[in-house]
Amino acid sequence: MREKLLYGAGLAAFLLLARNILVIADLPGEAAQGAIFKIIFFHVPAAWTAMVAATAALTLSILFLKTKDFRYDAAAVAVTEVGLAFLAANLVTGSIWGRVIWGIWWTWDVRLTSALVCWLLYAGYLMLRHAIEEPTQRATFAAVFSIFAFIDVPIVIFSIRWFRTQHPGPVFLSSTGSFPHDWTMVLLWNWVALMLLASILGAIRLGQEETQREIDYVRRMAHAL
Amino acid sequence: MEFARLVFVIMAKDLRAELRTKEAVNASFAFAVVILVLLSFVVESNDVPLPVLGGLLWLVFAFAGTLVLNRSFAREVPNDCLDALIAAPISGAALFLGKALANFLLVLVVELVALPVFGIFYNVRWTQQFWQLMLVVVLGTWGVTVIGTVFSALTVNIRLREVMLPMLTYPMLLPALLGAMELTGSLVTGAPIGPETVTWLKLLIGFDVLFTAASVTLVEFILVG
Amino acid sequence: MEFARLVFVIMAKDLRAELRTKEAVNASFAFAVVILVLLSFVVESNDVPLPVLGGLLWLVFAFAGTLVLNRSFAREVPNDCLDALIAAPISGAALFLGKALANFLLVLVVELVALPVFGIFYNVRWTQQFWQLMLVVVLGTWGVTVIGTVFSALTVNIRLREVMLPMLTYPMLLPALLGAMELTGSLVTGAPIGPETVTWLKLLIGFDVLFTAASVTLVEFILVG
Amino acid sequence: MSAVAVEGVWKFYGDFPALRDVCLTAEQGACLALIGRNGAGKTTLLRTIAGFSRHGKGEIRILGTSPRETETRRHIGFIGHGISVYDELSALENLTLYARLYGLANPRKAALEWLERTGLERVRDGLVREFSRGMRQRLAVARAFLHEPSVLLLDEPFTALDDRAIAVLQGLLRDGLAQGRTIILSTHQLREALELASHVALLIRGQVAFHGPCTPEMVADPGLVYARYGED
Amino acid sequence: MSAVAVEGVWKFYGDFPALRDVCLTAEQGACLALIGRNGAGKTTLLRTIAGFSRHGKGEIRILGTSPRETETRRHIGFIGHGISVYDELSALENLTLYARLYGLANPRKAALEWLERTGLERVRDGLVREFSRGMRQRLAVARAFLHEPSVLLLDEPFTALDDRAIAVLQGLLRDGLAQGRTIILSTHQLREALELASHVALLIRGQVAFHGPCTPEMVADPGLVYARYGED
Ligand code: HEM
Ligand SMILES: Nc1ncnc2c1ncn2[C@@H]1O[C@H](COP(=O)(O)OP(=O)(O)OP(=O)(O)O)[C@@H](O)[C@H]1O
Ligand SMILES: Nc1ncnc2c1ncn2[C@@H]1O[C@H](COP(=O)(O)OP(=O)(O)OP(=O)(O)O)[C@@H](O)[C@H]1O
Ligand SMILES: [Mg+2]
Ligand SMILES: [Mg+2]
Repeated sequence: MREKLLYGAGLAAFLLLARNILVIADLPGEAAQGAIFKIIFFHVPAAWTAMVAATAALTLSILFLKTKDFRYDAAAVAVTEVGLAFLAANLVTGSIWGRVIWGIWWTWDVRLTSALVCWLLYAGYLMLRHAIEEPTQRATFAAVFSIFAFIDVPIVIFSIRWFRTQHPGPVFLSSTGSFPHDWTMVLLWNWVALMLLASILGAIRLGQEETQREIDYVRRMAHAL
Repeated sequence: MEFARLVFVIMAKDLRAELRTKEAVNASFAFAVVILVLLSFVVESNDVPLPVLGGLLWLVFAFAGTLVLNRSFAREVPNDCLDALIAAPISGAALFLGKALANFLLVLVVELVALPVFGIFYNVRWTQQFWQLMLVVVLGTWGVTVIGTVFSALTVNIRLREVMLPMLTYPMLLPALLGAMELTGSLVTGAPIGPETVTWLKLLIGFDVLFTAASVTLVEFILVG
Repeated sequence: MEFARLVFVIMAKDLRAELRTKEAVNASFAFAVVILVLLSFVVESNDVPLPVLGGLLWLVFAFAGTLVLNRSFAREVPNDCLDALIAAPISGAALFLGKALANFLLVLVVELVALPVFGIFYNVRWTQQFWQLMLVVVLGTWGVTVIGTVFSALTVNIRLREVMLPMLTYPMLLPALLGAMELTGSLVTGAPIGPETVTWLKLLIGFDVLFTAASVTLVEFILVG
Repeated sequence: MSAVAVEGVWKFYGDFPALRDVCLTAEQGACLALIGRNGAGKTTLLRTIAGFSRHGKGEIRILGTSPRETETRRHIGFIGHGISVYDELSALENLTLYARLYGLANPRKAALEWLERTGLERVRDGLVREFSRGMRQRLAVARAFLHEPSVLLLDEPFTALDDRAIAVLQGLLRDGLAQGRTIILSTHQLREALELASHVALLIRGQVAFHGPCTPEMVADPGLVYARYGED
Repeated sequence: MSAVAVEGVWKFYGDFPALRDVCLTAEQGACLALIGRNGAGKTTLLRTIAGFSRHGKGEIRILGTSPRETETRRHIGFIGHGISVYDELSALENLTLYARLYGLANPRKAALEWLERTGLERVRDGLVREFSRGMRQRLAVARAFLHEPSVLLLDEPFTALDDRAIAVLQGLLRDGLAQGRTIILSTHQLREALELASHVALLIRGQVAFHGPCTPEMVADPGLVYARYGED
């Protein structure tokens, strides 16, 4: 059942993504920036997906601490890893875009820095997990760390509203936004596709984590007997 | 009452052990001076903008401070002292607050001695907005202390403590440091906190409140799970 | 021959203990990135002169490097392992060189991975004088390593190791760092080492030779008196 | 209600089962000697009972409650392989600190009394850093007894003690038993332990191989338990 | 020429005289049991003999030379309170490392042999971090014997060992003596030590109160030395 669901979702994501890419390729280039502008259709949804993943990680971590149920822990790892990948996609696309538009790969403004720091924090989460052997301790410490790490997410989101940055200001969901409506729809659809993709990746990772736990259990019992 | 008493007992113990030889504070201060000198090579020219110097100051505070903070729980390791603390009828929150307060005082002392030295080395008239600066120093230091202490607890028993700790701590500290840097940068120019900088102050206060609350709640999980 | 063999045995031991988990190098590398981010607050503006960036790079190397170096002799403390090393029929010089070489390799790896990251984040085209830069990196790193290792030995048994070590090490390192900073600063502009900068190269080489000789001679006194 | 009850406890280090389905009880006023070869799991068991280390399955109750309850902790005294005193504080400061943590009415008085009882009054102001190994162990004993715990968990408490200190510790334990305290101690110095023990438990590779009263013949020949219930 | 000769050695910690004019000798093939109460100075003396800690006045000769000569060090085996093995390496790696440091011809073979002799072959690839206290002590014993030293300085070597390991260690020491090695060991487990000892030295507050051959009556009643030459 779960397998079938995964395959179905995978197919849907693939089709949606293919359609979106065709639509995006068809759009005319933006007036000032030309074709490179189209990177926004991946840059922004990737960031949003990562933020959603971070929020999910926070929720799952709190749930783990409340219930001590290891399934939440496994889900938190899966979600964090996927979110990290999408945040990396955001960083890379942003860098490429910046290279073309600004002429530099990187600049230290609040948006870019906070996004990088966010990535570092969640990478730290994974390293912390690797450094702890005892499963209960690993899950607990990682959950606590994840809760702390979430502080950076609102800063990433609001940095362009709070502070003057070199990074473009808000263009969606704000009164000053100047994004054509149909383009917004394309972007939203692409977000749906990426979210779907993220969910599938997350489900696969979760499956792996759970299988790993079962294997561990069986191996332990084998040792004990 | 009982809670406050226990916090005080823990704080007194840490302060006593640390001040048994005043060298700890001396050395941390000397280290601050050394970093000041090192950084002076990077920002060589005499006409560095004042706001940048504010940033410099907090970099020094962060490096010198974490030196003190790292030892906070590490001190409990050699004779398995942490066992005895965990075995004692004292809540994780009291233990944490006691240690955090002791650290706060130590770091503050180092900073207050380093401030005039900084003023002399970099020709900064830092006394112009004395009380507002003190406010920022206290808020920033408390932020650094809370994070440093809680992460010291988090990493005390894991492999690779020495590397993991700074790697996890500094990114987490960035929002607080950033706020403190911006505020200090503008305060040393003589301008009081105004509508432009008050966002940073809010950020700083928010950071302190949020993380103190989170730490006090979560430290119990870290210490005994 | 026998001497070289013993040096190798010690080096292999330290490398093995350090690399037992690959995370050690990962974490040091992540720490290097974190410092890059931290320092970006100091040199905020985009138009920092290139020579200053060279200085910045060495600051990162110094901070990340000492993290590795601190552990060098500290690793011998927990089970009184230093006793057994001192008791073994191995000269202080061999012990020192073995440890220094292991440290050198570890620090070098971290640096070489951090270099490209530095290039991207600070928009530095560091490959222009690749081989000369490598020469400077190797010379500078060896200087940092020798001093770091010998001071790690010196402070291993005193109280307050963590604070004393950086406080003593950094000032001692200043000449080497200064030389490496100046050289790197001019190399990243694309200019090869010329009559103007060759003095710094001489300083660096002199520093390395002098301190290596001094350390090898004196380390016997430090370890056993 | 048993003072200490361990029911079906498992503890894994990675894949390695350090404790396998351990069931033990100690009634109030009993002294249980926990014996077993190197690596049998004595330390693991004592740390698990004290609540320092999380176990997998199973349940542990001390005085009817979980060992992690603050109120329960007040009644537990523990000596581990580490000695849990601060090198940078003096003997007196260490004990006063712990007396305060346990909320004793007169911390300094209690501390001085226990320094005296463990023969450390001469060095009460010496820093622990300067103590010999046996002096440290004596201090650890004082620390564990300080708050008059009703359950004592002692991991090799005789280590590093000289003949006189062993006699003192045995005296303390005997007094404690007389006052109704419960003691679980692990040791390889069987002779010293079995003289005190009312019960014996033998651990073999994480399993309880024997658990029963300590008989006079065991006291007479300490090797007997191993010989009879061990595997060789 | 005595294998170990200590002549008029003084050692101060600050103002405190931990060793006062200590004179001791141990001939080749002798086993000297160093006894004394907690804080008497046994550890200090052994560390001084091994050359770890600088003494004030006096002279120490091992096999006729200073303990700090590289050649002499090759012939000394030492077990201290710490165990001197690396937590992050496995048992086998630890021993191989030391075998290499001592320049043994076949390091791995020697390491395996000693793991076997100390009953650790089962856990030879386990990291020391995961060892129980007694397993660590066994490893320390293996490390000290590995290079077949002709002088063994052992500070409480029986600590944390179970009955079987104690028997093994006693066997090793007995074999060593038969092969002409010299042994100085300190311990509070007098029974185990005196069975082996050819000589006994009693330290009281840093001074040698008694130094002489170990008589059968001492073996029969281990407390005798304290009772006869001690101060109480
Ligand atoms: C590595 C560099 C960059 C990073 C890390 C980065 C990061 C982000 C993130 C995290 C978001 C989504 C946050 C949100 O909308 O709430 C975002 C949105 C956006 N980015 Fe970037 N970005 C980078 C470079 C660029 C560049 C070079 C451009 C264009 C010149 C750009 C244009 C945009 C735009 C237009 C948005 C949507 C803003 C909105 O309406 O919210 N970004 N970026
Ligand atoms: N680092 C030090 N600083 C100051 N005094 C010390 C130091 N180390 C030991 N001492 C003192 O020297 C004396 C002898 O100590 P030592 O460790 O040699 O005793 P010991 O005979 O080994 O005792 P034990 O049987 O308890 O191990 C003790 O009184 C101790 O307090
Ligand atoms: N941190 C750890 N990681 C992995 N295995 C461990 C760890 N600690 C202990 N073990 C293993 O668990 C088993 C039990 O260890 P434990 O320390 O409880 O033994 P013990 O009975 O106290 O032995 P001893 O008498 O030597 O002190 C041993 O086989 C040991 O190797
Ligand atoms: Mg044990
Ligand atoms: Mg001793």
